[in-house]
Amino acid sequence: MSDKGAAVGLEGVSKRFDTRKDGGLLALDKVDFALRPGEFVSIVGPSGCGKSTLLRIMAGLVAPSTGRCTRPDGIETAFVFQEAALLPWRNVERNAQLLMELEGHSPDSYRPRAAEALKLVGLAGFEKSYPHQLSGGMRMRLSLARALALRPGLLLLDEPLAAVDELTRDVLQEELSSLWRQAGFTGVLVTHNVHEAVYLSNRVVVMSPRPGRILDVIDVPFAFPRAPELRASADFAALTGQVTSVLRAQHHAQAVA
Amino acid sequence: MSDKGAAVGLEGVSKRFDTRKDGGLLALDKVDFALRPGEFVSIVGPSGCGKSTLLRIMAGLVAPSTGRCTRPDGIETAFVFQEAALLPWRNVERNAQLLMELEGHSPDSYRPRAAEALKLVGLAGFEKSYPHQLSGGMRMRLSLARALALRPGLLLLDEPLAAVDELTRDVLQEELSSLWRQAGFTGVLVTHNVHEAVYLSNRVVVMSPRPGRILDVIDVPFAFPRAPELRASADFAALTGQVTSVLRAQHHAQAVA
Amino acid sequence: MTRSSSPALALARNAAPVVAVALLAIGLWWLLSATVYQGKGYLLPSPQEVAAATAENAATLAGATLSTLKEALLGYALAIVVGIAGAAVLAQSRLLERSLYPYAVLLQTVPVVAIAPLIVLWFGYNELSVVIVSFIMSLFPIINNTMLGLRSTSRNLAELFALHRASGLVSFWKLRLPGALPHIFAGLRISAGLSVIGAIVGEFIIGSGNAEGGLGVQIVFAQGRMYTALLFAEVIAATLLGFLFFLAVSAIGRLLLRHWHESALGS
Amino acid sequence: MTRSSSPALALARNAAPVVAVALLAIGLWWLLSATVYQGKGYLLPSPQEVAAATAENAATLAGATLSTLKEALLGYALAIVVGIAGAAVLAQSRLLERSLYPYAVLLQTVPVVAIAPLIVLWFGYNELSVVIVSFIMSLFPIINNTMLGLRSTSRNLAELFALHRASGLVSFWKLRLPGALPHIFAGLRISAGLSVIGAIVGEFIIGSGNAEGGLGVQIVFAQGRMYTALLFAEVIAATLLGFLFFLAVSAIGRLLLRHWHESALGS
Amino acid sequence: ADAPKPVRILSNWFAQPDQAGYWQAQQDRLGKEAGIEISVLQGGPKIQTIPQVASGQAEFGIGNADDVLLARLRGAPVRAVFAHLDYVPYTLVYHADPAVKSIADLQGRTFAVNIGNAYWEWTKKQYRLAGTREIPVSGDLSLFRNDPKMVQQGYSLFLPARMAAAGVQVQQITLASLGYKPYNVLFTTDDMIRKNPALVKATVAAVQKGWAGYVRNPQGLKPLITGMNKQMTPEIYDAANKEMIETLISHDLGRIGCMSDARWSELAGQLRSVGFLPAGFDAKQGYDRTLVPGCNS
Ligand SMILES: Nc1ncnc2c1ncn2[C@@H]1O[C@H](COP(=O)(O)OP(=O)(O)OP(=O)(O)O)[C@@H](O)[C@H]1O
Ligand SMILES: Nc1ncnc2c1ncn2[C@@H]1O[C@H](COP(=O)(O)OP(=O)(O)OP(=O)(O)O)[C@@H](O)[C@H]1O
Ligand SMILES: Cc1ncc(C[n+]2csc(CCO)c2C)c(N)n1
Ligand SMILES: [Mg+2]
Ligand SMILES: [Mg+2]
Repeated sequence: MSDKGAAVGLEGVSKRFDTRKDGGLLALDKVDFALRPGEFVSIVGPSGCGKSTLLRIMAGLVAPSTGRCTRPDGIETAFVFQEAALLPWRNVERNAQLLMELEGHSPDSYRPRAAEALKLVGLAGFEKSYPHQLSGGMRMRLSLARALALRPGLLLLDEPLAAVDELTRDVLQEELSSLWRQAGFTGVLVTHNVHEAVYLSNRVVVMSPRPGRILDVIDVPFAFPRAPELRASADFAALTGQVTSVLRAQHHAQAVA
Repeated sequence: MSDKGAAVGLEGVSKRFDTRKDGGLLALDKVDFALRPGEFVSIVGPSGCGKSTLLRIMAGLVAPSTGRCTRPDGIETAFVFQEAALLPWRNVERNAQLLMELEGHSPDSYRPRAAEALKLVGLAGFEKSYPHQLSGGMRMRLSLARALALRPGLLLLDEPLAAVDELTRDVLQEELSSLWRQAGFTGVLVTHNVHEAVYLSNRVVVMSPRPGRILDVIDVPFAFPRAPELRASADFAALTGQVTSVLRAQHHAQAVA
Repeated sequence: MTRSSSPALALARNAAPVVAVALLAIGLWWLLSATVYQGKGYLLPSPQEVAAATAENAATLAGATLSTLKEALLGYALAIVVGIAGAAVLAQSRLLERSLYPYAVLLQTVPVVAIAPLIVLWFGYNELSVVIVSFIMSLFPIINNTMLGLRSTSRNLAELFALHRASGLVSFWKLRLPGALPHIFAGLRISAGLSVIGAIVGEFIIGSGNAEGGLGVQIVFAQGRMYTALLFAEVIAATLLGFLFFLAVSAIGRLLLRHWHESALGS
Repeated sequence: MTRSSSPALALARNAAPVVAVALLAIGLWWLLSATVYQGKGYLLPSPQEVAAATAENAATLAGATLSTLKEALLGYALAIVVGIAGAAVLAQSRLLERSLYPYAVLLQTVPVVAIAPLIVLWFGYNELSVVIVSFIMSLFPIINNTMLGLRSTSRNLAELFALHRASGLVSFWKLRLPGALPHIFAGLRISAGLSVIGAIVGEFIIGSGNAEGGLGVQIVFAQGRMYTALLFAEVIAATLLGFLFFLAVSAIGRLLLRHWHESALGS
Repeated sequence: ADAPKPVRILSNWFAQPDQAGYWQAQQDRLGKEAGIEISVLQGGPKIQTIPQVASGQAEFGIGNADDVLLARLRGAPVRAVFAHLDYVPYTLVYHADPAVKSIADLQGRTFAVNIGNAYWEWTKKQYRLAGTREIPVSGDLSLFRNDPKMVQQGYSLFLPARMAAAGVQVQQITLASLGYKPYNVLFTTDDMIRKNPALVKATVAAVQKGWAGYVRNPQGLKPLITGMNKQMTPEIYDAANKEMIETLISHDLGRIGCMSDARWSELAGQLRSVGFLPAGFDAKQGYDRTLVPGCNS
């Protein structure tokens, strides 16, 4: 774990959204968690449980209703939103350069880095296309490329691979993991794919249905780099099973309630 | 297989998009396929291979560049787009009613059906929320509920479950399958999840990377209703393995090229 | 993001900055009238003089304002109906749009004063002509913004409606029109003031027949009497009239858009 | 969706419907002037009479058009710069907007005719005052639409920029401004005609010293002599001027938006 | 008996003394016996009475003789039938200045005038004022007050009195003293004269009575006019009456409205001299002097 990665602390974080129902909607309920510098953590949990909201709070985009989020000053953060969030008036290449441009990098440095990132996610050849000319999966990959090209200290990923096929997904997982090992950023990945969560992470956070609480934090002991074959191992299956069973217990509890 | 379901025929369908590159971009290349009335077919293939485009052609939203698509007249079609495509100015409930409204159903009939569909996808309690107040997965589920509530003759689903967690996904798969068995619509599902494709379908269509061609059409022999335990069976694993290997062969071929 | 505890409080908070600037402006005006324009009330009367003139001519002023209000409101209403309906028709097809939209543009580029005799000829020597001038002045911003709005429908949603064989009319009511509302209201805001200006210009052209006449007529009277303080009172009345329309239309827009459009969701 | 083989061809295809309607309109005009208005050229001159008047006064007409073009262009350019910059400043904060935006509205609601003396007093009896009137008339649609555009930035994108600590200026240039362009161009289209009207109204008020003057002055001359055919020629010139601005601004808008915005992507 | 036939007279300005006879005819219903009911419509700053009357918006209009001739040139079939004022009381007003002895001394100043109007083009040419600066006149007088060197066009009936009331000392040179004297007229269309001469005659007779009545008792209209036109304060009204009755209206009350060929032809000559009328233009097509009772005796 490198010292480039940022440490983020969540202390008693709750988030209540104003809605017209009285009391509003409690999306997150007293979340405590400390992200260690350079680690890779995945968050899994049912749809609507507050994962995206939690990432937004970590990024400092949303203030918690109660509790607090501590982040080191001046840390470069990249966020791959659940929706691709591209600039429709920029072509693929210029979209991929955006974050570096915003962070004040020079064209000489950001041009090759953007090109490299595009190649990584399989968008070479589409540099001059506009977002509306891409498929859904291509748009998400562009969004991922844009974040990766920045080489941030903190990378927040909100289901970045949900819209791509399994094979591409496998390839991108490998790329992501190897980038992480090289660059040493702190990574937080929201995913619905428990295998992906376990394969990529130091720890997996399992959240409850709304209002989102942390049910369990599961350490993943496998050393890095991890070989693709790890996924077929019994140990791996045991761990994913553990995550799933925590998820499932709560799910049933809710279904009954 | 019921006679409610529509038959759709694709004959030598190609689609070329105008781009500023000369010749444009060939998205689909001579696709031949006949959808039998009342069957459920899944389409798998790499990101950007033309799956969404193919669905659009089946829906009659886009004309093929060459070849033709034959559809019965007057068939009610519902399309769950890859992006949720909700009306931002309507609340959840009114969004769920939209398609029935458009098809001229009466409020008395569409109100309870929309409510039922919302319950099915786990959005009960959010009737009065607006789309911007939902999570990404909730938006996709709303989009799905909207389509299911219509009880169409042809249901086209573009990665409807990509944004939801695995458990919710399992539940929704069961719901979808049982609806299909009851209502007898013709279903086409684009998915990146091979297990999902096999579990739900009569046949699985595997497509090549761009330009999209049909590599193989794999029959799934298991009888309906299928029990969730089927997924753990060796036969099931063999079939998913077959689909994956067709996908993978082509993927590698491309990676080498 | 916190909610205000009461609507009255919210109103007060919203109005405070405007009122502050207004007081500042009046202060500045007073300062100017007391220094540079000291003794030149015929150029820039002081706020006190304007207030006095308002009080002295309150009845006439009120009557004139009411009469201009009526004309401008009719012209504005007509422009709203014709503008939105016209844009709706034009947006039905590129061909229609290409052939007719340019003429909507031309309509607003014609200097109305120059074609005044024709307007009077066609609509009569009466208030209707004033309404027509107000209508012509306020039409184009509404048409133009509505057309932009109708053409900005998201592609996905348009496809959804096409799939369900929604007729042009249904698409219009359930998709294109609501989606265009933010643009339409921007157009309505622009036209609010123009409709009042149009009514005043119309009164210049038509006069007042045998009636007392609206603000346009009273403005000419005040000018002839070199009663600049009254002139200012009348100009302020006209300005506030336009502003009133603007506020009304903005409030309605916010009400309709508050649930979903970025521009009205609050920062 | 097919591409035209050449830009010239595309232009021809785009222009065809407009030209068709123009011919139709001229035909109708001729018919009217030859029937209902037969012998009433002082009300509605025939196309031939207008053509003759144009030919007879070609030099004056050209000079006047050029002079109005200059004034309107300056007023328009000023309105574009001030309007966009002003909206940008106002959109920086809700407080600023709440305090100042209403005054931008008021500015457009003031009947210019009534405050003309002050304009003349401050800017002199010269072309500058004409430019100022044109500026005042064309300002508000630009401010208003730009503000709507700047406020319609998608929430996701705004968050993305906030995350990367993009300064207000950077967000403005790289996010809010490009996102607002469709709205801004709608405003510019509205103001195109208004700027010409403004210049003409300005000339009505300020004149031209003793030079030949622009179209506003020539319109007054023609009206004074009841030379309706020439008046029509002048009104047509003014209208076409506004239309020219409109076309230019529309073309630029289409060029900038063609890659990405629904309204310009083609149907 | 039939209901009286309505006759509309479109005025060129808000109600004021120079239209007094018409208002008088309306107020006293002077056409009643002849079976007509006269109503006057107030004008305003942008009213163009000639096209409105030519197109039938009113049966009669009030205007200036020079405008009638110019309208004829452009084919508008309007014709003056009654000249209520001997000349349009145009005047040029300037801040009191003993150094100004004649119009030549105003050379080079800024003139607020009806730019392009015949009277101004003629004055410019006649008195070689080409070097002056001209600006369009509007209803606004504040810039004149503010600029001691400005010359302001107005009506001699009102403007000097108004300035005096505001404490501004002015002097004036009337257009009539310079030699430009178009009649102030009532006009109608050729058609009306041809098809309905009785109605025209009745109207002319009624308004002649109106004018006579007004001259006899100028105060009688004061409430009506000052009530309709807020510009017309009682003091201005009184001052205007005096000048009008002394200099602009025939002292022989039976001959009010009469016109002479010589005056029309002089006017046409002046308009020709500035190129407003072509050489062959016959002034006779602009008026019909046979309709006013008492003019040929
Ligand atoms: N409007 C368009 N203009 C140009 N190219 C387009 C357009 N729409 C799609 N394409 C191209 O067509 C190809 C197929 O797109 P499509 O959306 O059908 O892919 P897909 O199989 O659905 O991919 P994904 O799994 O990522 O959603 C892509 O390469 C895309 O870039
Ligand atoms: N702006 C908002 N206003 C009101 N409620 C909101 C808002 N944003 C989110 N919510 C609510 O907060 C809850 C959590 O939303 P969030 O997007 O964090 O879920 P999520 O875990 O990311 O779900 P998914 O997996 O479906 O993306 C949801 O119930 C949602 O309805
Ligand atoms: C018939 C008539 N016309 C104009 C005026 C007022 N006035 C005299 S000169 C002038 C400038 C422009 O006409 C103005 C406004 C009037 N009192 N009566
Ligand atoms: Mg989410
Ligand atoms: Mg797709």
